[in-house]
Amino acid sequence: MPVKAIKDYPLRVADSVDKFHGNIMLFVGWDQHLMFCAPFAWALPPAMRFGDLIEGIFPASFGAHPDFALIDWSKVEWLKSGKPWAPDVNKSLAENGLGHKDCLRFRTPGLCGIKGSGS
Amino acid sequence: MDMPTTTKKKLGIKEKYALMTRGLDWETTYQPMDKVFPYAKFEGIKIHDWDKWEDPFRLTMDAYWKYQAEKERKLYAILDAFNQNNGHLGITDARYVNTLKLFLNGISPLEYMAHRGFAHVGRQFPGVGPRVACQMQSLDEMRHAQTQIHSMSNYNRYYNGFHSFPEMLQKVWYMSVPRSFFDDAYTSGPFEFMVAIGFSFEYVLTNLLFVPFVSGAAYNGDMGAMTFGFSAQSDEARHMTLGLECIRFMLEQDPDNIPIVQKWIDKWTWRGIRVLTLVAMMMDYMLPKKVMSWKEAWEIYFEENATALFNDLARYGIKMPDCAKQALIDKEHISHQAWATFYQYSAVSNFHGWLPSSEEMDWLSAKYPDTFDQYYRPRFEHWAKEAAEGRRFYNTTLPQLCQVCQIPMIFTEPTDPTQICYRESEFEGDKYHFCSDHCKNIFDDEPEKYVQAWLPVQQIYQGNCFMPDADPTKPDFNPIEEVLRYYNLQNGRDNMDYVGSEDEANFRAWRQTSTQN
Amino acid sequence: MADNVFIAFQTSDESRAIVEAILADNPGTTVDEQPAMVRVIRPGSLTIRRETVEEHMGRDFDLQELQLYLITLTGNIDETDDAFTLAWHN
Amino acid sequence: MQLDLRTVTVKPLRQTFTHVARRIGGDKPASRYQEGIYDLQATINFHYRPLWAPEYEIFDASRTAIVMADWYKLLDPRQFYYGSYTLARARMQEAAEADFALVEDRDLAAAIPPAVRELALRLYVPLRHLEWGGNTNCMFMAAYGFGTAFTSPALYHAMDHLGMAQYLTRVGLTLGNEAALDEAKAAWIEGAEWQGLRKYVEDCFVLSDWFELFIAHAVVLDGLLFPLFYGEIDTRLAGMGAGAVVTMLTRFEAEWFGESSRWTNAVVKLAAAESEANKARIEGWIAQYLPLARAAVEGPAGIIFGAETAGVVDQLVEQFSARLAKLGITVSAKG
Repeated sequence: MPVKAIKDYPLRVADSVDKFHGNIMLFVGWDQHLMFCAPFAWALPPAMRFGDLIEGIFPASFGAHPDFALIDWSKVEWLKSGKPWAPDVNKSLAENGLGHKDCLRFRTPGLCGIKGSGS
Repeated sequence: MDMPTTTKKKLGIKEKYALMTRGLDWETTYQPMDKVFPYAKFEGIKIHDWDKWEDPFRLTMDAYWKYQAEKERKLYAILDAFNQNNGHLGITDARYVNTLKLFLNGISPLEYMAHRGFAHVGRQFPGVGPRVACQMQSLDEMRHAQTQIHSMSNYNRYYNGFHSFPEMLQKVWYMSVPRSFFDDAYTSGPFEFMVAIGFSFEYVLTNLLFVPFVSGAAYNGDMGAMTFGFSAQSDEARHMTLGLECIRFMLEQDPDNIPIVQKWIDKWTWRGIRVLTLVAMMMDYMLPKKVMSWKEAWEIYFEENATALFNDLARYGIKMPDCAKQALIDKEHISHQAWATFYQYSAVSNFHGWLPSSEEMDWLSAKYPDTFDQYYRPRFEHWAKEAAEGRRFYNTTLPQLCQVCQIPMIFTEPTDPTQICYRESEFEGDKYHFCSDHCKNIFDDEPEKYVQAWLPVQQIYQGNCFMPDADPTKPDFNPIEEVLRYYNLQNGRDNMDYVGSEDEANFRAWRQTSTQN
Repeated sequence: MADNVFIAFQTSDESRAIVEAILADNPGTTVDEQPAMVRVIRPGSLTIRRETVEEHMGRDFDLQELQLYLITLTGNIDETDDAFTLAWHN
Repeated sequence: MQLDLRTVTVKPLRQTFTHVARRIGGDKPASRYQEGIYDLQATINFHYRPLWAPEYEIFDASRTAIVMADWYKLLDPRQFYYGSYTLARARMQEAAEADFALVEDRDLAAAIPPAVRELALRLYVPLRHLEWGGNTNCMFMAAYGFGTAFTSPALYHAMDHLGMAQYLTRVGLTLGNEAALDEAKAAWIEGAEWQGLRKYVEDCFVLSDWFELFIAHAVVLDGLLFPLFYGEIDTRLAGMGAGAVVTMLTRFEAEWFGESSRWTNAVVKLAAAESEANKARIEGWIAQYLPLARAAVEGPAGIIFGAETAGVVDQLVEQFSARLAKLGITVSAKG
């Protein structure tokens, strides 16, 4: 529904992609690992290889969890906007169809957080 | 003209107030009324007779000045005594002071916004009754902002984290939660503002903040906070009544108003509930001596109260908002989820973090038998073990935020406390993310408004949260340090763990000097 | 059963007298004492009568003086010179 | 363990807030006024544009043509924060209450010749509507002005106008009865002598520049009206047999104008001193509104001064011009 304003209401998108200096924002959450209180947010070059995200960025963000070292990345299940999705690690973010403010989740079967609590 | 000056009948309070206030206004003729009151109609609320407004409290200005001055005299006398006697050293523990940091940084500037918002509405309503009530509330809200600043000014002299509160409200990441709440209300039309603040802010929010939390402040030895808190809430009783009267007035004026009011009640109840997450954590985790759990406070001051209220409004066809069902589930979780968030992000927060002691965890288990041990204790115990081994967990990656409430996406599915709740909408080719169905609904109803949100994470990544002299191209550029500098947050003093902080060391040393020569 | 209304006061000599007056005039009222405050609760409605408060205080009392001691309340308000009533209309 | 906290001497880490220290020239003890005023209004990173005014940010300095490098230069010489404001008004209220009580208890109104009493009612009671108009205009300044240093005294000013509207209502009830209020309202709506004032106030209701509104109502109109009613007219009525009764019943208004002019004077002086452009703008507004206000107050003045009216009002304009000259403002009759 359009907003009900007294006169024409300008469209001012505060985080449109043109404001990110060539990067796109990407959100990634690790299911059942709520020790990280929320999904993470990054601004990344769309030409970045998806594998570099996992190898180059994830360790600094998710590495503090004892389950992280145990992840078998070939068995990880991915969701994009809540639907099953399969990345090609050797292709770029853009080639994987990832755009500005896309939201990914990954699941690590068998790893259910601290003492299995989902933490 | 016949003017008998003797044998005048004594006027009752209602008659007197009516004469003193009603009839002061008039229908303008040199300028059209629609031009004098330009904001009264665009929201679609139909008012046929402003005189049907019932004045809830009938305070004339002279009575207002008299009673409010009396309250101020009492309040400042207690404050002066508390400060002169080093009352801050009599609190249970300096951890407590961190609740006041949240208060001064996150709540007091909202009181100021309420003052400006009610000045605006107090100018714009065409009816004299509601205008006068709004104007008095505007003045009261200024009182609350200033008495809070004055009460906490003395804490600022001795503790870190208070020193730049107006700046921090406009910059620090989590401050966008309370701030966007108020910016949202302020930018809405005048009738929606009344529902947002009169109902959501006063009835839902401040009642939980100023009653059980402030009672907790007293329990922890803070006479200063108790005094300003209870004294403010005495005005809030008037404000809550105004909010309810405004809702009732709209409902009675025209049946077309009912669905609009219902929509606002739904929206603002949820907006208020989300902001209360901060208060939940203050009560369960930040008060060294605890009065009651968040859950208990919620049950008394929201569930019981709101049920009675919505039963009362049922005759107009108004229903309890759907979001209350989720709140019923969330009351078991939000304080733990919030404290875990601030614990891991305390390197970039303007107050200290700490882990609950084992006694406190036992108290939480007892208060939250269905959730704490199963979902939250393992997290805290793991962090305690890590910290003991020298690996205190600081999260240094920025979180995804909800587009509407702006809280990091920390909340879990109502049906599964181990699963983060993800919701998404698309608007004009862009994706937007939400923590809940209710935040998503709010966005979907007015997307043009919420796409403007100044989301701190997005702004940091755009490079908008650095000082002008910061140079991101320099090889030694440290983005986190630069963001803290933009926040005016003193790294190592205002932030990180309470244990080992300057606050902790000073409090201990000062207390010792009172027992030794 | 009717929903509860309540009113809470800061603890003080004056509010003690007000609470006593409420208890005298409103059978079925319960009192909930919390740190630095007292909350009185009653199903349906609750009335504070000026005369009764005056008896308990031993001096004149203007009901608008409630402003000084009050913390919070629920229910619809009706205020006259002689009585201050909170009620739910259901 | 019993702590004797009073004996403890602890050295504070800082004296005041950072933003206050920045403005008062370093970290030193600050007054409650300073801590309660400085930088409270947000200036950056607003979330949404108002649905009712999408052309502006929530707080927007461009809502007036006046330009200040620092809006916190417009300080209130009375140093009012909420507490000091309400205490000041409570003192005035107490005095006013005593005066009303004395007049009512002794029925002093009965001692006034009926014609004089009627004249007083004709003159003062319609003003309650004008005061409500003053309230409306000052609320606009409080709502849309820029910087707490200005907007908070604007709110006090608005509430004072409401208080005065209520005191004038009591003047009507003390010297007359409820019918006096109805007659006064009829005069305000239709009486020829009041239409100039009513038009002036209604035209103010639709101004969009809050500083212009401040000049038009709080400086120019009140600057003529208060000395007229609570000076000239009061003196004349006293001489006609009202004695001190009307003076007592309007003491609040007279005292208020003296006190609050310290604030309006300071705002005019500081804003004009900021730049030649501000000064020219303020002088232009005064030149525009002064003739209108003068004509408007001549209406009610004529009720009591008849043929002398022009002379009385000339004198008021002269006093007003002298007052403004002290603030660095040159008053010219035409703009």
